[in-house]
Amino acid sequence: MRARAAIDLTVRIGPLRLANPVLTASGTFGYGDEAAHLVDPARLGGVVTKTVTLKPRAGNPPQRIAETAGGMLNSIGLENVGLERFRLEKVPRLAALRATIVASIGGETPRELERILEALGAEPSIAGFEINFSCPNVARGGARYWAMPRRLERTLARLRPLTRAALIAKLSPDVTSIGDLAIACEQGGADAITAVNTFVGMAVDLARMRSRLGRATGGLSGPAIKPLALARCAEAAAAVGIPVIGSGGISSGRDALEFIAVGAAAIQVGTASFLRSRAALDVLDEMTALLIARGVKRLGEWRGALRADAPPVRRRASPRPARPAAARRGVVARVSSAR
Amino acid sequence: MRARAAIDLTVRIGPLRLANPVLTASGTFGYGDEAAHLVDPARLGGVVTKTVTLKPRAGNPPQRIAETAGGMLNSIGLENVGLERFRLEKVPRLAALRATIVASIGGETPRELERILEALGAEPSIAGFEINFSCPNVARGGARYWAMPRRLERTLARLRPLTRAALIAKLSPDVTSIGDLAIACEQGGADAITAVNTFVGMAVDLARMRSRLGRATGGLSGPAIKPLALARCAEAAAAVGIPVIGSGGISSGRDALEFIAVGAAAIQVGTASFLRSRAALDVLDEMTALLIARGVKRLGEWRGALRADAPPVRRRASPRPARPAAARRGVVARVSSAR
Amino acid sequence: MIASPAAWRQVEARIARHADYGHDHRWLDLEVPAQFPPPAPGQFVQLLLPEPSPVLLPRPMSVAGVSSRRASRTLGFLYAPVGVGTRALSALGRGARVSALGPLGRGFPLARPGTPVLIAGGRGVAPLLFAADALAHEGRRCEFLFGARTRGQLVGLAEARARLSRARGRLHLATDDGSRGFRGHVVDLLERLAPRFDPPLVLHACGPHAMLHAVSVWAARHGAEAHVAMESVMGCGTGICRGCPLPRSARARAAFSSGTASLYGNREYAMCCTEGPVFEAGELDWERIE
Amino acid sequence: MIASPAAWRQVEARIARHADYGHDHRWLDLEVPAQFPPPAPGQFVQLLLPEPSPVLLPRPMSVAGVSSRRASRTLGFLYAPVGVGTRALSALGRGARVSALGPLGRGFPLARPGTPVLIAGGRGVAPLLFAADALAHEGRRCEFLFGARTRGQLVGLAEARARLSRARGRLHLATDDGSRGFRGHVVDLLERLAPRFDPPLVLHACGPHAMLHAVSVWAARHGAEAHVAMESVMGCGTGICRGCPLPRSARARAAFSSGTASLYGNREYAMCCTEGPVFEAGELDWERIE
Ligand SMILES: Cc1cc2nc3c(=O)[nH]c(=O)nc-3n(C[C@H](O)[C@H](O)[C@H](O)COP(=O)(O)OP(=O)(O)OC[C@H]3O[C@@H](n4cnc5c(N)ncnc54)[C@H](O)[C@@H]3O)c2cc1C
Ligand SMILES: Cc1cc2nc3c(=O)[nH]c(=O)nc-3n(C[C@H](O)[C@H](O)[C@H](O)COP(=O)(O)OP(=O)(O)OC[C@H]3O[C@@H](n4cnc5c(N)ncnc54)[C@H](O)[C@@H]3O)c2cc1C
Ligand SMILES: Cc1cc2nc3c(=O)[nH]c(=O)nc-3n(C[C@H](O)[C@H](O)[C@H](O)COP(=O)(O)O)c2cc1C
Ligand SMILES: Cc1cc2nc3c(=O)[nH]c(=O)nc-3n(C[C@H](O)[C@H](O)[C@H](O)COP(=O)(O)O)c2cc1C
Ligand code: FES
Ligand code: FES
Repeated sequence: MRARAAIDLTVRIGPLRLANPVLTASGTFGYGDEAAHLVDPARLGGVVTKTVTLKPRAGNPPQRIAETAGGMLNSIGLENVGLERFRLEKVPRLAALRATIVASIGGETPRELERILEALGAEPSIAGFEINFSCPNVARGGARYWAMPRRLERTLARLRPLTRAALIAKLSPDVTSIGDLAIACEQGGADAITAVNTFVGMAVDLARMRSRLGRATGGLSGPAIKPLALARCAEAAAAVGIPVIGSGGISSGRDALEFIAVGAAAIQVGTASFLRSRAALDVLDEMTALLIARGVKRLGEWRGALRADAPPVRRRASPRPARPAAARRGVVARVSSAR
Repeated sequence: MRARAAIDLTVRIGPLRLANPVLTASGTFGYGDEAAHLVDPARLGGVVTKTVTLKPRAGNPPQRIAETAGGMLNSIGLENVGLERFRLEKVPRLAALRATIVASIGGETPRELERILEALGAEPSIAGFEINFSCPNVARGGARYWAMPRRLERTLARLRPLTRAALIAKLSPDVTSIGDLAIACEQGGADAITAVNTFVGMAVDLARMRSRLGRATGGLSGPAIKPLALARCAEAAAAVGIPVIGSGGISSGRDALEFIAVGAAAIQVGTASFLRSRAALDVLDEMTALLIARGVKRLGEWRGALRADAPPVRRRASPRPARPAAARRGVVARVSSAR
Repeated sequence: MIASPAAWRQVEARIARHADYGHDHRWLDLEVPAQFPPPAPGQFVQLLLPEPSPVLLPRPMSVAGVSSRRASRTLGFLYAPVGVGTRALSALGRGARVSALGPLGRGFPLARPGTPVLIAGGRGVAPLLFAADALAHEGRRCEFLFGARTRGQLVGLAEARARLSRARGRLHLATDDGSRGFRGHVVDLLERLAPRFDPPLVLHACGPHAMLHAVSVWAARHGAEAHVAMESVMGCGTGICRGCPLPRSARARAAFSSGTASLYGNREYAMCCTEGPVFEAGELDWERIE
Repeated sequence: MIASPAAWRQVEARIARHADYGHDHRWLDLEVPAQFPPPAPGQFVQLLLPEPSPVLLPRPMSVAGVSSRRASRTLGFLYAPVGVGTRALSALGRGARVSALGPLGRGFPLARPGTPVLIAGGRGVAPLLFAADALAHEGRRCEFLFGARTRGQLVGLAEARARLSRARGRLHLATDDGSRGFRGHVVDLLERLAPRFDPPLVLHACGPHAMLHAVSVWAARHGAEAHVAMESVMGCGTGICRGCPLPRSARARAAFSSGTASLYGNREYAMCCTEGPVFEAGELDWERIE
């Protein structure tokens, strides 16, 4: 605790001010209270709750998990209690955590998302909404459906008036240009981007000659995807002026610093919490100690600080001023043409 | 050898007939002769040579390799001897191998590819050309440039008349819909698709605060990407009538069978050859033994045989008849809407 | 027997003993700090291998015995090295450290009134040895049916016999090939012995899926209560990831109360890690479980 | 000394000895079948850990000694467990198997006429011990300069002394802090000793990059020949993956012949694994190497 006094770790996400850049990733930390006896959610930058949908969802048939080299496939299928129960039962408990709560919400159509925000948008205990535009495990309203810049932009423009809380768009990595989608979200009014959700993957059970999951495909998370998530996070951060929250394979303070070095404003700890309940806190503590050891006084000094002599990652001042979209597109073009 | 007599492993790729479905992946087996004292290339289904470009390329600055969890990033940057030297020096040696040679070719523009095929298209020792539409490590003419269905279709249509050898389009996984790109290639006249090349990734050297590679990004290969490659291979195979050649993290006979079960007609062994020089032969032998143990008489029985009760992967007869493009699009739509 | 979900801890455990247990099985004694809550029979622990590890996720293991001293507790496990993770575990020597998360899930409801009949198949014997210990501790004796394909697969039979005699449990053996005890399936043995046991019978079973299914059918037919320890591939082990669903029976779906804590599952699926791993057999849809 | 590229083999090697070697270093003896061609000093082997392994790629290691018997050969390695792979290697015991690919690359051109001056920094001593053995075998003696920051970092000094006395090499020590031998850098020691050595001098060096750079500068200034053992992150180790480039000097670029086998690199870059790891110092662009 004393250590952290020596450094300013705060992060701004639209109207939100996070005490530090370490959040839990949606679907990997429940509704914040399940592991609260081991991880005080109030010490974290924020808790992103399991994606909630308009109606309750029972989730996909078993198996829902298959381990692969350095990663895990999941096919949970957005099992959740649904909006009503979330509001009546979970929200009061979230309030009691005294933590910064970001509610993840999902929908099969823009209208469904609107209805959720109409119900929750003014909840004082919810500091922000992360919109799950990127679930690989649902038949409708999943990552493929939302991988269209115009759809994202229009949807966010409809959601924007419904809440004063932060609006965060969580994107899928399974797209040709995450920069283009991030720009669309920014133009639609998102306060931040989360990059990235899981990658679509498959695993085969040769003995039974079928998928090792109850569905044909699942979403890959964990250390295996870290290098991929890092590249997509860097691309998104280079494309937009709003903050980007990194997600994908982060399990140590060093991992967190890598994401922040390539431009992330904050990061999320996901699968790592299944291995070590305290993973998010450990990431925070290790990250803080490393920053202090390097004499960093403000997290902003680290953000985007990756040396520019290895083109094309640009050194960048932080916090960045909002730039006109055209200028930003120029940046994207540079980054992508260099791939 | 005797074992293989008991089973028909042949695969048709356009005008080509491969003795078996195991090829080496471009860039991981040189020009076929480097390891010939340990791996007789003639025993393999084919050897795909290192991508050759119009001009020689020195490749990217060091470091070019960074290991990550279950995978490796490379930033080779298409180092190669260039068309002239390839034709004068490598082609005669390739001929001497008595193997099925697929020459990988790359270009920054359609015109460059044309010029290469004009020079090599009639070489009797080259049985096929794999067009690298998917290198993540070059500033121009890389994966991002080629991730456009119309550009692919038109380019292939220009290349098609230049050779009677098989034309194989190698695609990047870093796209929103590999099915759409595969369809474009098929319509442009490709005889097959290779799915997939490496995934764009990054790794950070925190001590020096810069990329662990000489460039900002590299391409991820190895076991870490297997589940992702498998999903993309399945999607491509469901989208087109031409054969799909699977690539990505294959290092055992079981891996090969997984790719073939989801619809691949053949597979490539890449990174695994860096670990075990004989990897491709070992994959072939293990795969063959497993098929025989299961009483399979023809490789075609296995292809696409993944059980259909885990939707949305379809059971499919093999070899599949060419279907009109419209019908095929229907399939793609089904597969992608189910994601 | 319903553990409070928040009772679990995660600790660094030390390998105090790691020995062969016959027929390719291993016995593992893990020393954990006393702050690790005492597990109940049927509960499990998520074991995470030390870095660098060849696998990512922790592996669930039933507790097969517990002994407590002042500042520490020793948890016993009986396992088969079947895959990458368990084989890597089996290579660790005395003194090595693994992370232990637990105790997890709901154990066997041993307090149910009636004669406890413990039915073990193969390595399923692990949590039932622990259950017999616990019953003995309460001054109750049990009928212990232990079945396997063949004599060699009655894993750790000598040890089981010793522990059961201390626990005053009566051991009944069955092998499919008759190489030891009753010739036939352990559920056939149950069919034969049941009339001699004091009703009502409360069955507690652990073993291969087919055996548990047979136990469940037998119990339904005879109106006996049956509690079965299930398995599922797991992620977190704590109800958070929603990764370990088991389909509920029509009866359980109908009885499902919307007030059930979400940690335990939904109308369609129970979570193996929180609502189980021990289930009342009639709560599950056996046709849809593999 | 240019190994034919096709001379390498891949074999399962057995760990015959694995011992501490002081200052956090380890000595590894690997027994390989006799079909594994005899390595030359400066050549290396790609060591692949057994499955399940926490790392993917093989790790390059210089051969530090060779002894041959009838049906087998023993290769010695001296290494530091610095990361995941080498630490996992260090945990393997006698009898364990690793895959060995080699011998790889070009070794030290020990046949060059002149006085061989071997210059080792820290664990760079490994291939030079082997070089001293080989010179002795040819009836030639060498001057052996061994430097480190401090006494403790003269890795395996006692063993080096013993082997050098057998090889009739003259050992000269340097430590930055003067805790053993000459106080100062090993290249300063070279500067001081060189006038006493029989010209022409042929330097063979292995050690940290800064030391090799200093050796290369010294050699250029004194018109001496210098051969340095370089390192690079590697993939294949055989010239196939093009993953281990070292930038050539302007001189080497100008002299580059387009007839050079492509396995060895191109005008811009040499491949460390095939054209090296031992390079004539003037062939590399030291400003662009880290
Ligand atoms: C609540 C619970 C208690 C258990 N108790 C014991 C015990 O006391 N002793 C014991 O030997 N084993 C027990 N298991 C099974 C044990 O967890 C698996 O054998 C282990 O996870 C396999 O890991 P692996 O890395 O060795 O195998 P992998 O390489 O992961 O897989 C090998 C095979 O095991 C299957 N498998 C993987 N995970 C599980 C799993 N969680 N459950 C069942 N099969 C799985 C895979 O599908 C595959 O067929 C228990 C499982 C659960 C869920
Ligand atoms: C030709 C050659 C000969 C070598 N001979 C020896 C030897 O005799 N004894 C010895 O102790 N080491 C030797 N090395 C270095 C040894 O290969 C590395 O220390 C080893 O690969 C590190 O692997 P790791 O998994 O332990 O470390 P990692 O976890 O992979 O990395 C730890 C650190 O080592 C660095 N590193 C990784 N690979 C290499 C590499 N190939 N070369 C240099 N640094 C690397 C990383 O950048 C990182 O900073 C040699 C390297 C080469 C190229
Ligand atoms: C079991 C599981 C469930 C998940 N559920 C959700 C979810 O409900 N909503 C969401 O936006 N992301 C979900 N994710 C994605 C994670 O939030 C995270 O973005 C992803 O796993 C990558 O990060 P990681 O590698 O650190 O886990 C889930 C991931 C896992 C593994
Ligand atoms: C070092 C290296 C070099 C490669 N060079 C090429 C190349 O020149 N052309 C190409 O099409 N693919 C190239 N690839 C991609 C491989 O052919 C293969 O598609 C990819 O690595 C995925 O398969 P794997 O996981 O089996 O390696 C290269 C891959 C590696 C690792
Ligand atoms: S294993 Fe995570 S919910 Fe059961
Ligand atoms: S390591 Fe592959 S070319 Fe040198």
